[in-house]
Amino acid sequence: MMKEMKEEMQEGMKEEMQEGMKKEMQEGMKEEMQEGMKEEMQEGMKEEMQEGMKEEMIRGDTKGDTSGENCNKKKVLAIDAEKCIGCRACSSACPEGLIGLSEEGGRRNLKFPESCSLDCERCALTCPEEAITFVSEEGRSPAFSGSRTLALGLMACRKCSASFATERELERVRQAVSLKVPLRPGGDFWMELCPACRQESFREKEAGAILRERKIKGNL
Amino acid sequence: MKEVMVRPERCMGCRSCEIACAVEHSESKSLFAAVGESPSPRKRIYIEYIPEHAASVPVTCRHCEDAPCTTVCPTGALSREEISRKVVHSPELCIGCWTCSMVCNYGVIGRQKEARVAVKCDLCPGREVPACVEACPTNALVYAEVKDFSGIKRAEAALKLARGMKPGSAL
Amino acid sequence: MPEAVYADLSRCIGCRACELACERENKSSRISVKVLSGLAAAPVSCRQCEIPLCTAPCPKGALSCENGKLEYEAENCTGCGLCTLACPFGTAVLRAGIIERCNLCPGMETPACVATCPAGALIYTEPGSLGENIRQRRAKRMNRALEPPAPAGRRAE
Amino acid sequence: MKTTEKRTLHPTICPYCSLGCGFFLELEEGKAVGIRYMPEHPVNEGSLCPKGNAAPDILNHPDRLKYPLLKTENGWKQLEWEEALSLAAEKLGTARKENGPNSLAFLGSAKCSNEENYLFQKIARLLGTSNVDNCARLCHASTLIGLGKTLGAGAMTNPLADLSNSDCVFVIGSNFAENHPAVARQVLRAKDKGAFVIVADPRLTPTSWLADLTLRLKPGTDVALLNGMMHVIVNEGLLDRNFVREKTEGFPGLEQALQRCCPETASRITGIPPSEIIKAARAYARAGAASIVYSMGITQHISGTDNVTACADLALLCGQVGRKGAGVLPLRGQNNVQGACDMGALAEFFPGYGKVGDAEAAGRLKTLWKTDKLPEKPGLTATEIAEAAGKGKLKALYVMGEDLVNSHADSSRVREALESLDFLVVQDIFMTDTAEYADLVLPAAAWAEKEGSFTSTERRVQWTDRALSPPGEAKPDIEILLLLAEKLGLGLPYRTAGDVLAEISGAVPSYGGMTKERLKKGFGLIWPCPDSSHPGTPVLHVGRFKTPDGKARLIPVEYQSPAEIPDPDYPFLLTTGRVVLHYNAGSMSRRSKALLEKEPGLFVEIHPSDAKAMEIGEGNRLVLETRRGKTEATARLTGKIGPGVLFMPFHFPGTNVLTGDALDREAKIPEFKVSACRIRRE
Repeated sequence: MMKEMKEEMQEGMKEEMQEGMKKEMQEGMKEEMQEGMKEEMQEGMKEEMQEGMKEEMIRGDTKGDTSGENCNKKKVLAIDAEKCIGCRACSSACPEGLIGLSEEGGRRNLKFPESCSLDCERCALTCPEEAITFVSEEGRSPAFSGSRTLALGLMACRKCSASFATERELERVRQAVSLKVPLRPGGDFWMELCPACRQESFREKEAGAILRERKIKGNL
Repeated sequence: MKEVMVRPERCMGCRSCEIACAVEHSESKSLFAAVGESPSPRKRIYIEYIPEHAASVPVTCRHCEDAPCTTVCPTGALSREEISRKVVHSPELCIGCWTCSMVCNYGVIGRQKEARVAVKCDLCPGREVPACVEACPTNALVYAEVKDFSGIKRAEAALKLARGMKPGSAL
Repeated sequence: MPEAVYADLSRCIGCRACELACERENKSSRISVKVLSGLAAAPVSCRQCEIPLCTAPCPKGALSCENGKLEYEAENCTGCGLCTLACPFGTAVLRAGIIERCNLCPGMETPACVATCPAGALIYTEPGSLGENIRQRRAKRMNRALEPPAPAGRRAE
Repeated sequence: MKTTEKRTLHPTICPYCSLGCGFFLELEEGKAVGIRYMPEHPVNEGSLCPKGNAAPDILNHPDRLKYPLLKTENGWKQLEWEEALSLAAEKLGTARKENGPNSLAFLGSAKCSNEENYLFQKIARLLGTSNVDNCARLCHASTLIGLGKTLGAGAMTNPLADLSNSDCVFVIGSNFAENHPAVARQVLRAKDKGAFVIVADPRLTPTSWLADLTLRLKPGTDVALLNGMMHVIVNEGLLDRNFVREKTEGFPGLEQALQRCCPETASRITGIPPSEIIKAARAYARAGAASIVYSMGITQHISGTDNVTACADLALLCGQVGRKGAGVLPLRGQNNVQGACDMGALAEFFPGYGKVGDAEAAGRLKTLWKTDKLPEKPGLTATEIAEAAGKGKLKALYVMGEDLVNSHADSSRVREALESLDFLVVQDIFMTDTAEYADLVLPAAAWAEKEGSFTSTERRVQWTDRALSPPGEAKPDIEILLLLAEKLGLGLPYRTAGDVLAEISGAVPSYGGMTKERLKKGFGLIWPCPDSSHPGTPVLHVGRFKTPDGKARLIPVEYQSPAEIPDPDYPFLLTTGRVVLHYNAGSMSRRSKALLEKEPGLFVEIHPSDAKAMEIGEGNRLVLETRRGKTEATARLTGKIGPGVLFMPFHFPGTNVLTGDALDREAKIPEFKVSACRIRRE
């Protein structure tokens, strides 16, 4: 399951990456994007495809801000795809909303910028899994190479079929909860339900208890 | 399964069952030592006094079939034992959400303050007859299968009829 | 003494006054009531669990539990929403990066939903006393069943 | 939202239903910002239903009327008060001069205070017409008449809190769990003490959830059920013979009439099994103290007065009146519908229920009002006013706080009637559908923006102070009326609501001991309170009834079928009622975002078996049609109602396009509860 997912993820990323690259090429090179770098990236990409992804490094223009001092402070985001559970904390933490979120086709997509010129590092600080690190541009290893998007598999609610959390999030929650209370079969039925359906399932069970006591006749 | 059956007309409200229950569920199982124990022993049977009728009624877990408390328990702390058909509570699974207490139609799920978990009747595992039944001086509590209990009630009713008494009155 | 908003389910008339009251006090409602197939209604809100599972996955300790009292520090909250997934009742909601759940209306003697409940179905109490009313009712019903059927004519006053 | 130093609390009474629940309005810089509860209030004990919780929404609403408006060819034109009132006075004056005083009509408001309604009817009667009425005509006119002729007073006999002392609560035609939710807490309290609750209603409602016995009768067959129960009680000797002998008259007639009403007959008409009718009769009659709670399910029928009479008969037969926990409790509609009636905003009654036409009653009023002429004949009732307007008999109509387009039956005809008027003034807080027809719209103050007294359904008269100012140039109704009276040259000598109340205590005997100071203390006074040392009378009819000889009347009534019964053309029986989240014509509740979000539009309840036969699914748009009009609604499939029956709430425009205008012959209340109807998918 996990393996399949990863493969799919890689597929998705490759596409994304290539598309992104193409676009950039068409647009013409950005000032700071040197020939060498481009080559490096393409090579890195190739390498990655062969090896399987370990770390992604994403690089791109940050809102086209290329001039002045910001440029010098530009840092590169390194995302640990193994660690990321897709919880969205980074996305809500980023003051500029640079980390994109979308859900489709049973996947939650997190779109990271390649680099960031803000000096807050809130995304890294907030990440519960410590999946985000910053490296300076100079220190960037050639192995780092960019994809923009992580796609994580979503769980569908057993009742309403709406996607409500990533598989990794739920796995993480299950682990944490088990430390408080051992979850036995039947004692985790709510894990497969979205929060709204959890409320509904308790409502139904509770109402069921009083219905037996209720003396209403009628074919409801 | 055998259950604690109640004959409320016989209850005189002495609360011996409550004390026996608490003692049975104490560490020491002795009345004098139990008083000082921590966590303090909790009773699982309740004598309800009805002032309007100056009557007392013992209320205890009915170990319902398809018990609401087991359906709502989110962690499976409350469950029905397949063989004995008892509704049992595992404190290590209890998160203290008290949903069981809300849905219990008898109000017999209590709270162990120190451990912050639910407590309910377990029919005294290891005893042949639950402590409350043994302690009841008027036999208002009977430990019996439902069908046997009906037999007891029938015999009683026949006796009352023979003596010209009202069906609901105490013998 | 840990306390929470519980319901005497047999009393709920499904009027949703609690939702309105909560909405007014807290901008959005943290309690929800629905009528099920026209025969019963039940309110669902945070149960203030003694061992709150919502705190379990919290990465920065924004949600914590001390002596049965659940605390939430918004400044430590990463907005990751894992708590909403760990709550069996689905009553913790992530809205605009903040966790919204019943906080028992701090500053009010009785939470708004309890104060407003016209049927007296919502109760703000210590959980150990939850069964008291139900037991009394049950005992009365059993006692009444013992009474021999009244003879024809007015019952003595 | 916490109460901070900037915020002040202001005690007030809920403006929605008739229970008179108290709460505190939270104010900041002259704006209503929230609510605090009032646990010490004897009626609601702090609780509030959803509407009460949403009450402040009315005060700050952007739709509030802020200026007098005149209808012109180019739309509404803003007027100065001076101009507006002169115009109103002139038009009313002209119509009176040219066509006589009876070409004028006045519709008072059960939402306005006692003082305002008193003034309103006084202005009408000083102008020489008794064409003054209020919306009680549409909800509990049958209670006034029915309880008036049996018990001697058309009001609730016991206070609400007394319900908790009943051993048996018989609820018929009332869904109090939705319409008067705070009553549920008293009934539940009675249940906790072991009371037996019977609910008779065609629908299964949240009120039925509280029942130990539910009787699902066919709409409009209440008399048959009540007669059936009384038959059992008389036959089995369960009646209170001493009570009947000593305190009532007319038993032989009733006994004879009941002979024909055996439970089997009742069962055929009502659809309830005979065994259940017998069970209900026994439970009610044997109870130590039993109460009857009823509401519009009883009153809004062509047999409304008969229904009420039958309820009273049942209570009298079993001696279940005039004691703690034993009474007849009509739950009324609007927050001051009891008061508006007490004040004589009724076509056939002067203030204090002196009959129009009764020389003695008129004489007393003439002395008090220092006038030598008062109308001698009863005027047109609310329903007749609309009819007369349609026929061109009325020239000018003054409407104070009433949306008759949505609240009256057969609203298409009401619309036509309003159009045919020469002059229509509407005084309201919002631009209602009725106000759209007006020539002149006067902006009024809402409940917390003015002072005055309100009488709740349990006869509790409570005073509210002004908490904040009305928006724009809107004025309290009382100020508007006083200014108008001045323009009309009536010269009424009051400055404040307190002055008016002082006159009321002279005009209405049961308000004799009420002053502003006394009403403000504690939680008001319960009438009758005849003098300044009287503590009020929570329980009516203790010892003697309010009839001349002190005895109640047992009056036999016979079942009559509704005016319109389903036939092959119109095969469904449509009944109407209320839902918990909205209120009456909806001009207030539909403007609360929180309420509207939860119940956004008009729906119709249909039984799943009917829906299946007609291939109707949940949420389908349906067209409903009666002999009077058609409307659209969303289908809701539910077994809450029986097959062949449809239910619609009347809070949205549309419902009353369908309802019939057949009237109860005595109370003139329309039969809102039964119409023959057909449906199709859109």
